[in-house]
Amino acid sequence: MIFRIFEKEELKKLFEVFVAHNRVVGAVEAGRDRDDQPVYAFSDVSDYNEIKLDYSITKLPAKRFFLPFKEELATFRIENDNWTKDISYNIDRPLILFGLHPCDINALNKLDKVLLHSVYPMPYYAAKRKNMFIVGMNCVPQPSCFCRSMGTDTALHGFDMFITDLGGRYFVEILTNTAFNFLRHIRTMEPMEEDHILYMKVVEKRKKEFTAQVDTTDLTKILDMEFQSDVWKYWGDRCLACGTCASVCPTCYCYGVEETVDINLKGAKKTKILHSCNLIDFAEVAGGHNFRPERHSRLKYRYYHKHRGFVEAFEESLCVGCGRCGESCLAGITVPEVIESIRADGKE
Amino acid sequence: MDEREPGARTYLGVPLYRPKVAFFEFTSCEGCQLQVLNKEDTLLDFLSLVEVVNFREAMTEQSDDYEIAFVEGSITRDDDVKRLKKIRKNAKVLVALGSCACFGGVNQLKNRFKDLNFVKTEVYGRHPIDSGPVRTLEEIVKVDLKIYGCPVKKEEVEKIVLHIAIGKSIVFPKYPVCMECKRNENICLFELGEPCLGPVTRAGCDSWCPDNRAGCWGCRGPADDPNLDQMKKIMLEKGFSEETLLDRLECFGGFSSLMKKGNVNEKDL
Amino acid sequence: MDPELKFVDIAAQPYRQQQRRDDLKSFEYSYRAEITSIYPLTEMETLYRIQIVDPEERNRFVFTPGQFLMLELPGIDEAPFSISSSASVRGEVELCIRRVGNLTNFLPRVKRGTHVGIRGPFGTGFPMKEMHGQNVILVAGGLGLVPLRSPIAYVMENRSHFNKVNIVYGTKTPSQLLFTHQHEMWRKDDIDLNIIVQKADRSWKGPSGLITEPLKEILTGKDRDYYHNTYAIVCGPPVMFKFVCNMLNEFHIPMQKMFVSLERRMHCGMGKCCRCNVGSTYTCLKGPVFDYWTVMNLKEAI
Amino acid sequence: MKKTCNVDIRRLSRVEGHGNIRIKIKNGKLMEARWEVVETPRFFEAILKGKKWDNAPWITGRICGICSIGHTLTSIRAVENAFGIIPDEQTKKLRLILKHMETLQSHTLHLSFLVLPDFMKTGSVFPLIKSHEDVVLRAARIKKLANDICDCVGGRRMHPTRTVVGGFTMLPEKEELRGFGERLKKIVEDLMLVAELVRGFSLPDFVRETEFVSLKGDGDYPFIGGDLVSSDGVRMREEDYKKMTNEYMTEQSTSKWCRLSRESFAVGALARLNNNFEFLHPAAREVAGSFGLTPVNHNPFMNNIAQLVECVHVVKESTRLIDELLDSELKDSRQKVIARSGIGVAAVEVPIGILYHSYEFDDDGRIVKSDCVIPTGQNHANIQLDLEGIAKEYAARGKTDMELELLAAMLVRAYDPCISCSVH
Ligand SMILES: Cc1cc2nc3c(=O)[nH]c(=O)nc-3n(C[C@H](O)[C@H](O)[C@H](O)COP(=O)(O)OP(=O)(O)OC[C@H]3O[C@@H](n4cnc5c(N)ncnc54)[C@H](O)[C@@H]3O)c2cc1C
Ligand code: SF4
Ligand code: SF4
Ligand code: SF4
Repeated sequence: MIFRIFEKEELKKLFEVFVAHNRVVGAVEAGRDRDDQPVYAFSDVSDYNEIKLDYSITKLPAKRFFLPFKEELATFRIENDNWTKDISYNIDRPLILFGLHPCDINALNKLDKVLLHSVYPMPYYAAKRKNMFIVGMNCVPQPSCFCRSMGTDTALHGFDMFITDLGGRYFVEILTNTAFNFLRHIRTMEPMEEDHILYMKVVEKRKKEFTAQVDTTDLTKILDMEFQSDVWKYWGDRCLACGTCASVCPTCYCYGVEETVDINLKGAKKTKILHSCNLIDFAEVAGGHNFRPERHSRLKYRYYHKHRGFVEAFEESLCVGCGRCGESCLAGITVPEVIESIRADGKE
Repeated sequence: MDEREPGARTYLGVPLYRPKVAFFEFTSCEGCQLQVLNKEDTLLDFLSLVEVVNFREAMTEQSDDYEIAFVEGSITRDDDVKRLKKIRKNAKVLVALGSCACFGGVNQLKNRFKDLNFVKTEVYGRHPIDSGPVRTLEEIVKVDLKIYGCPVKKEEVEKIVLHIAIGKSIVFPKYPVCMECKRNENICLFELGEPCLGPVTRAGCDSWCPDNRAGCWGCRGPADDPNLDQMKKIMLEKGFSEETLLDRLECFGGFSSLMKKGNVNEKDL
Repeated sequence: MDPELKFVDIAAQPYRQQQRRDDLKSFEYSYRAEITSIYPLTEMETLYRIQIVDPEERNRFVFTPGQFLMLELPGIDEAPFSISSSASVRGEVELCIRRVGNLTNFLPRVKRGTHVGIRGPFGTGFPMKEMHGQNVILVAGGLGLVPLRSPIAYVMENRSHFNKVNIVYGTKTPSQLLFTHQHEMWRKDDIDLNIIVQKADRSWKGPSGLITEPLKEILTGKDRDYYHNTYAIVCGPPVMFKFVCNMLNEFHIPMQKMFVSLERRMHCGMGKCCRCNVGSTYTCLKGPVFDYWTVMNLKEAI
Repeated sequence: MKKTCNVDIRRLSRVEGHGNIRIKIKNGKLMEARWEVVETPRFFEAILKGKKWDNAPWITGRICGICSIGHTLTSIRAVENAFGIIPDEQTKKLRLILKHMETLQSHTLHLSFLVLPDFMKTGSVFPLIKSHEDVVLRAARIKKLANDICDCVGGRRMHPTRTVVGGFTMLPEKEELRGFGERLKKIVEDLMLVAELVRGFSLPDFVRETEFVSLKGDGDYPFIGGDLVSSDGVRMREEDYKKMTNEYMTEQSTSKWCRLSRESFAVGALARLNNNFEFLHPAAREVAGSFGLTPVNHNPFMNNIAQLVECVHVVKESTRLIDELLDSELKDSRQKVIARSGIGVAAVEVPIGILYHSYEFDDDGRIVKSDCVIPTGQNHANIQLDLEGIAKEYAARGKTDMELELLAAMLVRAYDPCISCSVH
């Protein structure tokens, strides 16, 4: 891996190089909450001052840039009772994601496994992914982050460059040739021995700041053993079945498809709409049979898919421990608590 | 539904059904009817799908020969009952248009008083006035289809009419507004310190109110299997009173089957 | 040193028709196909013959019995259906579809000659080759006969490769029986066909009762050799295949030799939409055909 | 000459709400002329009882689907007046734009979709879609612009969502405003074409002297709050609205009626114009001039023209307001609401005329007493007297049933009555 060091003010220059020729997305302040704390969101940015480099965490992941909540899979032209199908992958220019935290980079890596590297790659995702340049950036752990337990607190790949704030200057890991070329537009230096030491210190310090934890030892088996556990019912009683957890999750990708006819009857659309396994009709089939009619069975399924099924298929869990779902859940259902309760029930 | 007029428009070779439709209103603000005229971009396409034979708010001609009756408003008087039954007899399909027709709408708020005479005297003094408790269409006749909302969303009305024309089934979202709200990338109102009924209200409005940073008042009624107990806990936890929750739950009448009726004595006010 | 990123246009890449699975563009690629015949079977079910329009594509379309495809009518809906015809006929399939919802109610209204889109074939099939030299019992309940029609066709076409072949077929009422016009043909091919209905009406001359009754008759009194060398294919509603498989199990037919086809909600057929997951297994990828051992190990399968 | 006439219109069409017209003429003598309101009451004043203040705008907006923005803004103003909240300039401007666009939307709906068929000799606008496509599309274009702006500023064209006590929950983007500014400039041309079309119609020349009540502008054409005036010289403060309306019950109507100096008075576009002509935008005044409309005009049919004039006025004014907003920095200025006991009154000019809401609150901000006086309610007595007048006049001239029926319907329609509103 190639490392470089650059001074604080160079970052602005780098940003300006990016923005002058490309579409850039970064974390901005979307509003303020009731306690006057900023609420962050990923959004198109053109002005360096708009970007919040020290953002805690965004409410929503950068999902809409790689898995839009609603996306047209195909459009049809209807003429003389016949049809022609047009397909567009809904992207026409590359995108720079500026300042993605390790959890969100890892989320993309996990999604890649299903959507890019499995038997049937999904072109709508691939088209966006192949046109994505990622500038990673280190974060300050939040009380709700349990990424360390999920092994996603650092990103090893899946970015073009990754920037760590060393106080006065930035330390950058360079993974791609494109990134290397970009960095030629600003002044960078070879890191010295003391930079490496400083880097290690920063990493060490950050490591200690993680507070939330999840014990994932043997989790797949415990989940299987506790399939009938009443603990699920406890959580099911609280769940609103509103789908918020899946919507804010950077790794949730389930969807439904809706076909619509244009009101002038001259066209039709096939639209993919992200769904959530907590919603009541997730497993409902024609005729009204519902394979998971109760809230708790759906909530349980979500944990099964993420922490058991995905592990079985890809040897890692489909959760990066970003804590977004727990933070956004109005009923206060958080991953660490659910998993802890299942584990505790098993011990009884 | 039968197919008519050979040579009429078709979709993928299947003839379109162009129903004769009529609009009627009872006790309401007539806003839902107006919504039907309110989407100018697609109005002409929309009108080409149906044959409007009765629309008092917009046309003078009247006819009893219609197949689909869109009925707005709630029922409060005996002559309303008679008129509604006649409409039911004439129509093949009776559609309840808007929350007043589906749930009683804001009108049914008067039902929360135990003594309805109090309501009359409050407004008209001793002047006699003919008015009973507010009832939904369904309490009087069979309703084939309900279009929720106060006001109804024109896109939804269009979709329903289009589906009738083509012969596609009509389905409403079963999940709550939060799902659409998140899709629209809003900051949750609870986060902003405002109450919201989104977690228990049926989606389909595309989170109309939260999109505008206004909390949901539940105008579309409950989602399938709403978790009201948890909703109450959340409201209290976030510092809102039970009264605030009640205000919203009872506002449009959609949740009334889940709550007890006639809960207010005028003396307590 | 160009600071402008190059746009990678997947859509402009050529479509590599040979390797569908490696080709990004195959995801939403549908074959344009024509409904060449519409044949009502019962009040609820209709048989559609569907032929891929392009001769070259027709040639390329191959499937194994048990697989399904996604059928789409633009603007109406797209849904999964089992292929219900012989796998040796290329580029033409028969689908037997029951009217239950949006698409399935619209389909009977279209005319012959209407074009539809088909994607697939998807999913696992029945391992017909493995069954060579063995006995086969095919058990169908209700609409379960639809996916069985393709293995039946295989058995008939390769009758010499199989020993004893039994079909046990049951429906609720006689009027629901499917493919009645073919029953005699199957029998003529030395296939033992048992039909049973739950509720007989006046016209019904055959037996009535549960499907497990004729099955038990078939299984009783056979030797060990028979049980060990018998494959079973079971399709029908979950309750039915649970009872049937339990019975087969009692007679020591190995669980790995029993095959069932599961049905779940599906939107992609490619292991993406997650709607078909059982526990956390994709029915569309690992299934719909599973051996019974796997089903036993799936949470929430039955 | 026919001297006996019988007009019996049940549920008059192309108006909001339910009203009947009955005229009987025997041997040239008027026996009966009645304007009956049969709308079912909804008891909003009772519904509000015991409800917290934040319910009021949300619920009372539902009094009327056509002027829901007007009701919401009036309700908000009444609450703010009671709690001593004074909106800042930005809020005022945004509310005014919203108000203007509701006026444009409502007037256009009335003129082009409800009134126009009378002059085109059709029963509705639907056949005109084929025969006069350009006319219908033009009206749709104007209405769409007004509605789009309402969607953006108020959150929704009907039953607005962004408007709350204390300000707005959300502000429009400058980019959006800029776009609307452009579209408003262009729409003037469409309005002029509508004016040209209307100039080709001959309005019935019926005149009956009456009193006109409206807000009085303080340098500008008034819409939200201010003093109340009448063309007979009465002037009063907003809080004293009851002395201006003097509601009373009558047996022929489920709506209350009003009077001031005479037996009846009129509110609405013509009343506003009669009382505030000098404050109209010059372009609007010019249009008025081209119809010979100057104050004080006593032909009720001229209300249609006054509406057209107002359309031009609100478009011009909104353009100016948008320009001003674009020159300033848009900032979130929603004020915190602290409830207190007291009475708040608000008078707002909605499309149909002057609208009053008044609420009395207890210490917790719960409504103890509320009162809404609807413009159409104020017009009912005037409509009745006009109807009598017109019947008498035409009885003498010997019109046919059909002619009189049409004329009577057109008269009522000219008031653009919002009947269900009046029986809220
Ligand atoms: C592998 C497989 C094979 C099948 N084979 C057949 C067959 O041969 N014949 C037959 O009649 N039916 C078959 N079905 C069931 C068939 O898919 C449904 O009847 C059909 O989806 C109903 O679609 P609809 O639009 O009419 O119903 P709606 O209820 O309107 O369905 C809307 C959407 O929901 C989904 N959906 C609803 N029900 C099901 C379901 N049971 N399975 C999967 N998706 C569903 C579909 O994506 C559909 O587009 C099969 C299902 C699966 C999974
Ligand atoms: S499940 Fe929750 S914690 Fe895990 S990745 Fe998704 S949102 Fe983050
Ligand atoms: S604002 Fe309302 S609808 Fe949106 S997420 Fe929050 S509670 Fe749900
Ligand atoms: S957000 Fe709630 S109140 Fe608003 S339109 Fe939707 S359902 Fe109705």
